[in-house]
Parts: sequence; structure tokens; C-alpha cells
Amino acid sequence: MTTVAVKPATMAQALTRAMRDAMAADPTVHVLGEDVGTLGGVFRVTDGLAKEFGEDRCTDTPLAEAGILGTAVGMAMYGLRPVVEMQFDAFAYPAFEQLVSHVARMRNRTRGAMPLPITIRVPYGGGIGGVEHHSDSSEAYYLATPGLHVVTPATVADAYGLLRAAIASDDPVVLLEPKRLYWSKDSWNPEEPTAVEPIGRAVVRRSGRSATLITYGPSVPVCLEAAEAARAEGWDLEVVDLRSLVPFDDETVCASVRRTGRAVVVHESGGFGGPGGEIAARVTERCFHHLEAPVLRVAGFDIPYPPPMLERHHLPGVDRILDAVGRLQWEAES
Amino acid sequence: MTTVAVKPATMAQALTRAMRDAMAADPTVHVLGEDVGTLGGVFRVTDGLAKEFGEDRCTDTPLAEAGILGTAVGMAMYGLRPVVEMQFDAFAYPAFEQLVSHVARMRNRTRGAMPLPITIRVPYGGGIGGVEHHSDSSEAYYLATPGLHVVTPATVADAYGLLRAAIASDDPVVLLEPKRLYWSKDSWNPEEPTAVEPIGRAVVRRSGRSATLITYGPSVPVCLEAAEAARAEGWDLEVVDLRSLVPFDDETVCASVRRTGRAVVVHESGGFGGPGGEIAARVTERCFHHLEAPVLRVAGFDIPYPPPMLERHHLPGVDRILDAVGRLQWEAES
Amino acid sequence: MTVMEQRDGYRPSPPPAWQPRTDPAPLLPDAEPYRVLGTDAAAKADPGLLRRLYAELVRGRRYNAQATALTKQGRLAVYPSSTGQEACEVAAALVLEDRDWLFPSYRDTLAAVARGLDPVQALTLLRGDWHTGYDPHEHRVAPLCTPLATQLPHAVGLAHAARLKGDDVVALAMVGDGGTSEGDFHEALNFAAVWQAPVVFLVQNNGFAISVPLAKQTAAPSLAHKAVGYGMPGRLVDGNDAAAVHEVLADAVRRARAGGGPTLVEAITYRVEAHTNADDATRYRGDAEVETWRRHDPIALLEHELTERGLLDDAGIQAARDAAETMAADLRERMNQDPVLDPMDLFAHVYAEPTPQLREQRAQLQAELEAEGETP
Amino acid sequence: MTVMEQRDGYRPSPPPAWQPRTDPAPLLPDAEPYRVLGTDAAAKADPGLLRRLYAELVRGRRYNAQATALTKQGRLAVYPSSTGQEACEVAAALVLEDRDWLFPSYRDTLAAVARGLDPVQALTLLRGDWHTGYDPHEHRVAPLCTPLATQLPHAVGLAHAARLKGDDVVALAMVGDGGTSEGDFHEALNFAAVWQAPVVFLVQNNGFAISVPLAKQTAAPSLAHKAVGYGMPGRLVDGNDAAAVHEVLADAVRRARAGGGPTLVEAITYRVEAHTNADDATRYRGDAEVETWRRHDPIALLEHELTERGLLDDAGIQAARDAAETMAADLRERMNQDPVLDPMDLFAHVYAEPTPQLREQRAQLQAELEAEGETP
Ligand SMILES: Cc1ncc(C[n+]2csc(CCOP(=O)(O)OP(=O)(O)O)c2C)c(N)n1
Ligand SMILES: Cc1ncc(C[n+]2csc(CCOP(=O)(O)OP(=O)(O)O)c2C)c(N)n1
Ligand SMILES: [Mg+2]
Ligand SMILES: [Mg+2]
Repeated sequence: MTTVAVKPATMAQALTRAMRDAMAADPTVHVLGEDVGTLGGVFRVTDGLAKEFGEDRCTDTPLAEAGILGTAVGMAMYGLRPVVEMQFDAFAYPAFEQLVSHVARMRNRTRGAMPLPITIRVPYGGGIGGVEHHSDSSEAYYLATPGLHVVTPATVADAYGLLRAAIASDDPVVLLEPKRLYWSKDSWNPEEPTAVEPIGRAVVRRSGRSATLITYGPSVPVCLEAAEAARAEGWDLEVVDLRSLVPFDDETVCASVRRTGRAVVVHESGGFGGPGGEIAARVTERCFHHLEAPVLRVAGFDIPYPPPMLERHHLPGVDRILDAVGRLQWEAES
Repeated sequence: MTTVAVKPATMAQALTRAMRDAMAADPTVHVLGEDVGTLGGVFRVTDGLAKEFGEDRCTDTPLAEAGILGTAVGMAMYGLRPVVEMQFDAFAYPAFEQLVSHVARMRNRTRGAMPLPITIRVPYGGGIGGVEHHSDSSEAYYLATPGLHVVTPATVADAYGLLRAAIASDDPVVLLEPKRLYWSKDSWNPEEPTAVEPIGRAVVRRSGRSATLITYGPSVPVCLEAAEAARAEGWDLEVVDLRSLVPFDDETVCASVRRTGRAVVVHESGGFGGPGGEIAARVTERCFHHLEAPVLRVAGFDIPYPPPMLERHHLPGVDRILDAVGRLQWEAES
Repeated sequence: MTVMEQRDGYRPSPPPAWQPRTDPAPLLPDAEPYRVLGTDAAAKADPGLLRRLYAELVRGRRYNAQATALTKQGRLAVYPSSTGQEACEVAAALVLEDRDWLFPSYRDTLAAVARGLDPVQALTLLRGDWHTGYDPHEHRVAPLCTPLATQLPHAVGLAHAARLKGDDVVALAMVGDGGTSEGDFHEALNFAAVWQAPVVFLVQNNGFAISVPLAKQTAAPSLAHKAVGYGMPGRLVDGNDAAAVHEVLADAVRRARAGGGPTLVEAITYRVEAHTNADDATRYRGDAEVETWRRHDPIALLEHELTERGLLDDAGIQAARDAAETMAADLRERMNQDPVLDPMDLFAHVYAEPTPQLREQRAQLQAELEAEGETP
Repeated sequence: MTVMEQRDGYRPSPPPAWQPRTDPAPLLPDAEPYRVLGTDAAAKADPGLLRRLYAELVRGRRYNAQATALTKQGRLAVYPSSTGQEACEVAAALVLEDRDWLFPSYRDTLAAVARGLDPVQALTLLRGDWHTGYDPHEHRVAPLCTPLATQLPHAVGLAHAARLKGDDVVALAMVGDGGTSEGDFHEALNFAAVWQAPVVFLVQNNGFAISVPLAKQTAAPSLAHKAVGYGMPGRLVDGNDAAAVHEVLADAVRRARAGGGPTLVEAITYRVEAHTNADDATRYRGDAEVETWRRHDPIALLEHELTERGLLDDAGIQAARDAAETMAADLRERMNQDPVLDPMDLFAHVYAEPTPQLREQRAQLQAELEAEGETP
């Protein structure tokens, strides 16, 4: 074993380490995808795995996403635990039929006889100056597909923990990796044993009493920044990082909203039909009489992801979040 | 021209008639898909078109959905107006990349220089005893894809009107056709000129004062039935048929909810991440202080569509709707 | 780099990477489909195998007829019959070892049954009480697959996984002529060839994809010719000649087992009945064509061969039919019983553990059923 | 139908539907890629065409160098260079008539430029100020396509539509070796052949799909061999020999125009630079291989031919270079200007008319920008 990184580590390194540890612990774990072998992936997240475990364990596939996911289904049928890398969010779409019609349903179709422990790693979201088709936020599609778990880390430690959990899960897990956090660092130490995060648990990243920002993935750091900035306005914001979109942690989210009485859902994905609608609706269903104001949403616009030079106008930023917080009817008029 | 049907007509016949009228009026309208020619489609919705307009206008394609939609893109680029039939909801998934990455975006990518006037007809939903993959409600996927219009008829007249509008639209329109309403009849007269429905307009199907049922497609008749049954409980329910999911008619929906103060969204698609979340969230954002209770949702369960013998347990029925209405906090406790 | 620098670099002949890596000639199918019955090759066929094939064909034909009858009685939601295609179905099942895997499409319940699956379990999907009615691991039969061609990459992945594990397992995947047009067909065959996976692709070219005839499906010389584009051999076989199908598949299986990689087999056959009981085939084809094919019937072909050679007498024929009738009677009886269903199963298998959301929904349905007095 | 009825139906020979509908032999590519330069065929080549190709190659190389330089100056977000592949790019552009259509991939800005597109417009996508920087109808160049192989069915549909309309239009679609593995490649070629659409598929086999070499992409004898599986001819050509590429494409275009249907052309070339400026090619290939290919350079090959034959002298070479430098200087200058962007464009082209929802969102952004004092 070679040393992967010194602390602080990046999210990309934590993901690499998670796969490496899983592959070392369990010979049935196989990584496959485009350029994941020799190159180590276009984001270098699989760096070194082919060298350490051989090309049969970390395989450069032909360039065909349905083929990648479809063969992963067959490998999982035979008892392997494939970890599939989709090179970019939009390039997972060719595999959509395999995902929806097989990956998500095989356990159910076979009354549990044929579970598919497949991890599907999807780099998602924008903010990296990528040209079209390289910055989609596709979580709405996965969310609406029963049979999939959908998780997304916002911290280096969670990247490790959630990927380990995904690989260990007997069910298919879509791991949405926020591209623009790949190179974010924190003090996670890759040389020390690190927790496997149970899938389905949100976490309060910052406590506050005025209102709750409900968010995940790439928007978590933005919300934390907004919460800091909000202090100047006299607001003490709580930030909940969902981490898992499916299953959804109603308990943690609702406990927070009941405490604060106000909430804003923040995500980069388009607003219309996006995760925010589901989240706002379920929070409202459960916390209606605790709400001082409707749950608001700050999301990407309902447009195809913009070209690099315009993306900053699209991405939910601190100002837009504070603006929404300001509209939470602090002087309730009825 | 041959006579298509006498009154009353079925929804399937109205759809056929819409294509026939559009093809007669505009030589650039072309129908393509699997079995749409000689056979007239597995639901017979394209019956007679190949005979009347020739196989070049109504074409049996090879069996490949991405190919069908992808070639339709090219045809639209050259000025045709393709009307594509996807044989069943789940068999549209192979075309997902073409849909999301091209159909929905081409106008935007080219700053309006290359609009794609493509109609994509997708038979959707269950209740017809179909085996797996034949009863999906896939609207959540289309809803979350900016650039598409998404419409769905609940009446014979709307089937005609919306399909005409879809074909006339310079933008891609996904027309979700409720399978179990294909053979529903009403007194629509196919021999008389019939209105093209403007896309984006909901309609109040039944006026009422107690609460609003917000619904669309196959759930409209169920909601109307529920509204009748609700009279016994002393509730006078309003039923709004959305018809168009994108664009969304906030005006009509919110006007109704502001009037009634209570709302239940009803659809057959899975609840989690389904259209109901979006609808409930936006209604709440806009009508918060008019709401006596949270907007509730009655939806399919968050499971793969069940086998025929169990589907009745899955589908939102009258009882489940009335049950939700009953939970609208008629004696508001705060 | 400027243009100038290039001038010295002149080398007229291209780098050696250009040599084709495989010779295409052996990959190409013969012009005529391979036949055994009624040809000289028949003499070399194993009589025991032929008799076994015969018994299974007779049983298979009866199975198809019984299943179709069950749709008329409302006992099956739908049935895509393989009548006329029994030679392919049966040969595909018989050519495999127990440890091998079969990947059937929706039309291939017969292959699953011939492989040993309980017909009632094989028909669960089409009866409508559940999706897959059997544990795929028990007989190594993957779930009947409805989304066309999507089962092909599964077969490749499974075969590849087995090979990586060092297991001697071959996967045989079945697909129709229409299914070959899907992208998944292409991707699966390409992966199989690149990985040299031990998999055999059996295309049953039965002339139609629902109403669409082959000529609207492809312009290829034959579907077997697609093999060369992946670097695997393509074989063309008379799909109504059970002995020929078995031999060609057996060759392919042997090759796969020996590490020789995948094979694409096109079996030319005919869908004698409608696409399913719900289909009206008269809308798109004439009786004459059907009749031509009925006269090239797989059972008749094999029966003729066996009786001519004295390998089968009237008693043998009767025995095969009696066995088929016994199977049919048993099937009929068991399919006439209403399956016992638990609505709570809707939530039981979506995930290993139901999510909190599904637990809520399960409780809701449970409460509804109790209110209705319909407690399971 | 019982088994009994079948017996009379015995007919050993199969129905005539079995005859292969096309002869595969003419569809198969030659074993060796077609070459012109440095062979006897060169004598027959049109000197005017060769000189035109040469000028475009020189300009193309310079264009590639300039675009790559612009990435270093931060003026382009990313650039996938076609250095070393200019013969394919240029021949693809020059072989088409004005009324024909070109379907380029992300790597093919050069082909678009050689077809007449303003280089600044062609580079818009890669500069990042918009997606497609030009009106596709103006030069009949479809938007540069990033999702691999998805442009191929577009080309087929467009060509088919033109033919239905009775227009004499051919579509030429470009794709990489990696792109041939995608399902869309398969579906597009199949549709094209079934419809006999006037389309030419040009595969630039440049040895790599990012880091993945051809041997991991396919086991086929050649990519051109895939053609036979669709029933169209496959041609293999030296992709660095501009005269050969032009001739093979011209044949295919002529065939398409005459109603002969589609052709698949595989041009064997090499991606001399990294996948894009963001890629580190040393991670997956050695310098030696690159050097071998640099010595089989498309410009050098053609320059050698022209000078040997007295069709080009030093003055001619200099003139080509001067023209290229002029283009590069102009490109540099114009790319160094910041594009003027209107954030409101985000909402302008999603639909013909913005939806009420988009109007709300536009108003929100407008208000934000006004608040920031950043009114457009
Ligand atoms: C992806 C997909 N598209 C469409 C269908 C609908 N469909 C079911 S069977 C069929 C025809 C299949 O023809 P073929 O592959 O030749 O098989 P056969 O029915 O002849 O056995 C079609 C179009 C499907 N099941 N899956
Ligand atoms: C559907 C899809 N999957 C993955 C990618 C990411 N990607 C961009 S270029 C590339 C390699 C393409 O190789 P090839 O087709 O040989 O073209 P080349 O880059 O060599 O010109 C990949 C994998 C993509 N653009 N689209
Ligand atoms: Mg068929
Ligand atoms: Mg390449």
C-alpha cells in the first residue's frame, strides 16, 4: 500500500481512499468506467487503483454508458460489487434505461432474490467552468426512481464515509459527487480509520435559531457562508446538510424546522420539479403549524445549464439565499 | 378522407384525428415510431395514417428509441415537424439522452436559430393490467427538464386540442397520454372543427368551495368521482385539471386554492420527487396565508409499478383521496 | 509546433499500428443457414440428443398452446407465444450445463421451462401476480426481460464476472431480430468481444418485431453479419432445425468455455402466431406466408428425421405427446388456482430495509386494508 | 393446434425468405487503408484540389496551434486539438457542396472553419460565452456535439428529411473511434441503411478515446468492418493522406447523392496532442509512439508530393503560411476581446416564448443585477 495523501486531504482523495479501502477489504469490489484505469479518471478519483489492484479490478471500459451499467448489473448478479464511474452527469443519461428499468428494480422484481449492490458515482453540478453537458444537476431524475439510494457528500469526511457505505450497501446507490468540491480540502486524515456514514442521516452543520437552510452537496459551503453573512443582518441560521436524499431524514430536518419555524431549501439543480419541491412539500406537511412563513426555495433557474461565462448568474449564491431569508415574513402579515 | 368515428368518440380516436388533421393541413408533419405504420400502433392511435398519407409520412422505424428521437431531431433541423410515438412509457428511457441533451436544449444552444418542433407522444400510467415496464408514470423526469413542454389530456376533447397544439408548437412537447383513458369516451364530435388548446392552461373541471383537488391526466376522472362521493361527507370539492405541467398555470391553481383554502394534489406517479412536491411547494409559496391546512398529496407509492394483480392497491383511488381531504384539518388545531 | 518542423518528418508509409488485428474471413457467416435435418450432417447427430430434443419440442409446443389457452380463460394477462420457434427455445436450454446461465427475453419462457423451471413460476410475470416468479439463482435463469436487448449487457457482465472469478460458466442470451436494432445490443456485443467474455448471443430472427418485418429493421446481409463489426464470429442457422441450432450453439458454447470469446448466432425462424394474444397479425401479414412456414415446422422436421431413421416409432411419438399432455394438465390445474397475494409485498423488496418513507406508506395501506376488512 | 397437425406440414427446405438480401463482399473494406500520396494513384489526383487541400492544411495546423495557445492565455475554457488530424478535418469540409450539411463533434471546429465558419464563432462553445456560436443554417454546420455519437442520428434524420423533400442534400457526420462504441452510433447507422439516407459517416480513428486505446475499445478487424452489419459499404483510408481521405469521401458523397445510400469511412489517423489542453497524455502513452506518427504528418505528406511534382515551390509554401498567419493574427486579436454578454440571454431561448415561470426568474435576476448596479 502506498500513501495516498497527507492531511489536509481533498474530497477527490477521500473518494479514492474509500475505493481503495473497500477494494482491499473485499475482493468482490470492482471499479469500472471510462478512463478509470491507466488515467485514473478525468478527475483522478480512481488514481492508482488499477496499478494497485490490477486492470481486472479497475477497468477501462469501451465508451458506452449503458454498456457499463448494464455489464455492472450482470457482474452484480454474479456476486460482485461494481463501482461504476460516470464521467460527467450528462453522460449518465445513455444509461438511464438500465438504471431505471433494471438497477433500481431488480431486487423488487425478484422478491429480494437478486439484489444489486452497485455504486454509481456521478460527478455533478457546475461551478467549474465546464462547457455544455458538463455541469448538469441531475438529482431530480434519481430522486424520482424508487429502488435507488441517492446520497451526496459536502465534506471530505462524508465523501469517504458515504462512498464506503454505498459500496457496502446491498442496494444500488447513486453517489452524486459535487464536482466543484473535488479539490476542497479539510482536515480529514486519510491515514486514520474513518467512519462509514450510515445512509439516510442528515446532519446539522451549523446550529441557529432564526431559520433553517436545508441543503446538500455543493450548496452546503454556500449556505454556511450565507449563514455567516446573515449574522450581520441579525439572523442566526441553522444549516442542515441532507447528505442522503433517498432515504430522506424527515426527523432531523423537521426537528430543525420546528425549532426555527422558518426554512429555505437551497440547491443548484433547477427549481421546477427539482428536489426542493419535494423537500418543501414534505416539511410543510409535517411542520405546518410550526411555520411562520412558507418554506422558500433557492435553486438554479429552470434553464439548461449556462455557458461558463454566465454560470455565476445561475448558481444560488449568498445574496440570493439571504434575499430568500429576508422574505420569510419576519413581520408576519396574514 | 375517410370518416374516423361517430360520436361519442374515444380518446384514442381523438388523438388519431388530431394527427390526421395536422398532417392534412401541413405537409411537414411526419409521424414515426415502432409499429405506427401498417399496424397503426399497439394502441391503434396512428390507425390509418400510413394508408392515407403514405409510409414516408407515417413511418415504421427500426426498433430503437434513441434512433427514433435522434432522427426526429435531424428531421426537425431540416424543417419537418416530427410526431414521435414511444410505444410505452418505460420504452422512452433509451431515448433519454437525446431528449435531455438535445431535444430540450437545441433552441437554447443555438440562441433560437434551431428550434425543434417535435411532439413526443408517450402513453403513460397504469390501470390497464400491464406487466412490468408497461405502466410507468414518468412525468417527473420530463418535468425536471427545462426546454420541454409537458402536457397531458384527461378528456377526449383535450386529447385532440393538446395534440394539435403540441404539433403546432415550435418547441418540443411531451404529450403524456393516459393509457387507461384511451378507450374512455365522451361526446366529442370528430366531424366538427375542434379547438386547439393553448398549452399552459389549467381548467376547473368542477367548482366547489371546501377544498381543491389539483390533478391531471388519468387521475382527473378519479378526482371527479371522489368529489361526487365527498358530497355525502358534506364536502364540496373543486377539481382542477392541470392539463399542462410545463408551463404551469399558477394563476388558475392559486385562484382556486385561495378560494377554498385547502388543497390536495392527486397523481398516480410516485410521491417522492414526483410532480406533487413541486405543485404543493409552489402553491404553498404563493397561497400560504390562505391555507387552512398544509397542501397534502395523494400519489402512487414510492415503489416500482406493481404487477397487474396488485395495481389497485397502488393507484390513488376515491377512498385515499377522501381520506386526505379528511385530514385537511377541518377543525384547525394549531 | 510550426508547419516548418513537420517537413523533416516526412515518412510516406504509415505506422505499423495499421494492420488489422483480426482476420475478418473466419468471422463471416456462411451465405446459407446451417442445416442438419434432411442433409448429410444428420447422420452424424447423436440419436439420444435428437430424441431428447424431440420430446422437448413436443412438450414445448403443448406448453405454448396451453399458455395461449390460459390467456383466453383470463388466467394469463398476456402470452407471447414461441410456437414455431420451439427448436431455438429448446436447443438454447439443452445446450447449457447446469452451472451456465440463461438470459431469456419475454418470449422465452419455454427456454426457461426446458431448462427446468417450473412453468407456473415461469409464467408468473405473464399471469400478473409478480414480476419474476422464480429465484434466478436456482436454475441460473435471469429474469425474463421485457425492455428489449437490455438483458444482453447483463449476460456479458455475468459471464465476465464468472471468468474473473475463475469459474467455468457460460452465459447464453436470447434476443429477437427487432432487439438487434437497440443500442444495448451493440454495446453488449462490443463489451463481450473486447473482454472476450464467455457468452453466446442467440438472435431468433422470427421475421417480425410485432408488425415490423425484417426488411424495415435492417439492410444487413444477415443479422449474423453484425458479428464481424465486433470481432466475433457470426453463425447463421436454420432456426427450425433443432439439431442444427443445437450444434451451432454447442460449438459456440464450447468456444466460449475454452476462452475463445463470444459468438453471435442468428437462427432464422418464424413467429407462427401473433405477437401476443393481444395482437392481430392479419393487419400486417398474409396467411400464405404463415402457411409456408408452417410447412417448415420444427417438430415435423425432427419427427421426419427420427422416424425415417427408425429412431422413433408411433409409440415413441405417443409417449412424447402423453408427457406433454401430463405437463399441460398439471399446468392448467395449477394456473386455475388463484395465487395468494400479500399486498404488503409491494413494500417488502424495494430495498433491503424499507426506508422510513416506505414504512409510512406500508402502514397506510395496512390501515386501509384493515378498514376495508381486507386484512391479508 | 396440436402436434399432430404439424406432421403433414413437413417440408425440409426452408422458405425462400432466407436468401441474403445483399451480397456482403462489396461492403467489406480492403485490408489496407487506401492511400494516394506517395503511390501511383497520386498522379491521377487533381492538382488544383491538392493545392487547395494543402493551403487548408497549413491554415488548419496554424488554427490548432493558435487555439491551443489561447487556452494558455485563458481565452478559451478548453480546446480539443485536431493537430495531426487536419487531413480528415479539411477533406470533410471540402468534399461537401454548399447545400450539404456537416455534423461535427467537439473536436471538429477545424472542419467547421474550413467549411467557411468564422473561427471566433466556431470557438464560442470552447470560449464559454455561449453554447453554439453560430446559426447552423448559415453554413449548414450542425452545432458542435459533445455527447458522443448523438449527432449521428441527427445527420441521418436531416439527410432523410432532405431526400423526402426531394432536395439534393448529403449529410456528413464526424465521430471518433471511441464514439463508435455508443449505442447511438449503432442506431444511426442502422436507420441510415434501412432508409438509404444520403449520409456519410466519417470515423476519425485517432487511436485513443481520451486515455483508452483502440484495443480496449473494440476487437473488430477495423472500425470500417462495422459497416457490413448495417448493409452499407465500409471504407478504410489513411487519415493523414488528405488526397486519399478526400477521394474516399467524395466517392461516398457521390454514392449518397445518387441514391446509393450511406457509407462508413474509417480514417486512420492519430491524435498528436493531448485529448485537450486539460489532459496529460504522458499518463497513458509514450513519446515514441507519438514521434512515429509525427513523421507521418499530413502536411509533410502533401507538401512532399506537391513539391516533388513541381506543383508547389518555396513561394507557394510561404504564401500558404502567410495566409495562415494572417488568419491566426486575426483570430488572436478578436479572441483577445472580451465578448459582450447579456445575462438575460439565459432566459431568452429556452422556449419560443418564456414561460410565466421563466419570466419571474428573469425579473428576479434583473432586479439582482440592478441592485448590484450591474445592469446590462
Ligand atoms: C426498449 C423497448 N422498446 C419497445 C418495446 C415494445 N416491444 C415489445 S416486443 C417488441 C417487438 C420485439 O421484436 P423482436 O425483438 O423481433 O422479438 P419478438 O417479439 O419477435 O420475439 C416491441 C417493440 C420493448 N419491450 N422494449
Ligand atoms: C456520451 C458521452 N460519454 C462520455 C463523454 C466524455 N468524453 C468526451 S471525449 C471522450 C473520448 C472520445 O473519444 P473519441 O470518440 O475517440 O474521440 P476523440 O476525442 O479521440 O476525437 C469522452 C469519453 C462524452 N462527451 N459523451
Ligand atoms: Mg422478432
Ligand atoms: Mg479517438
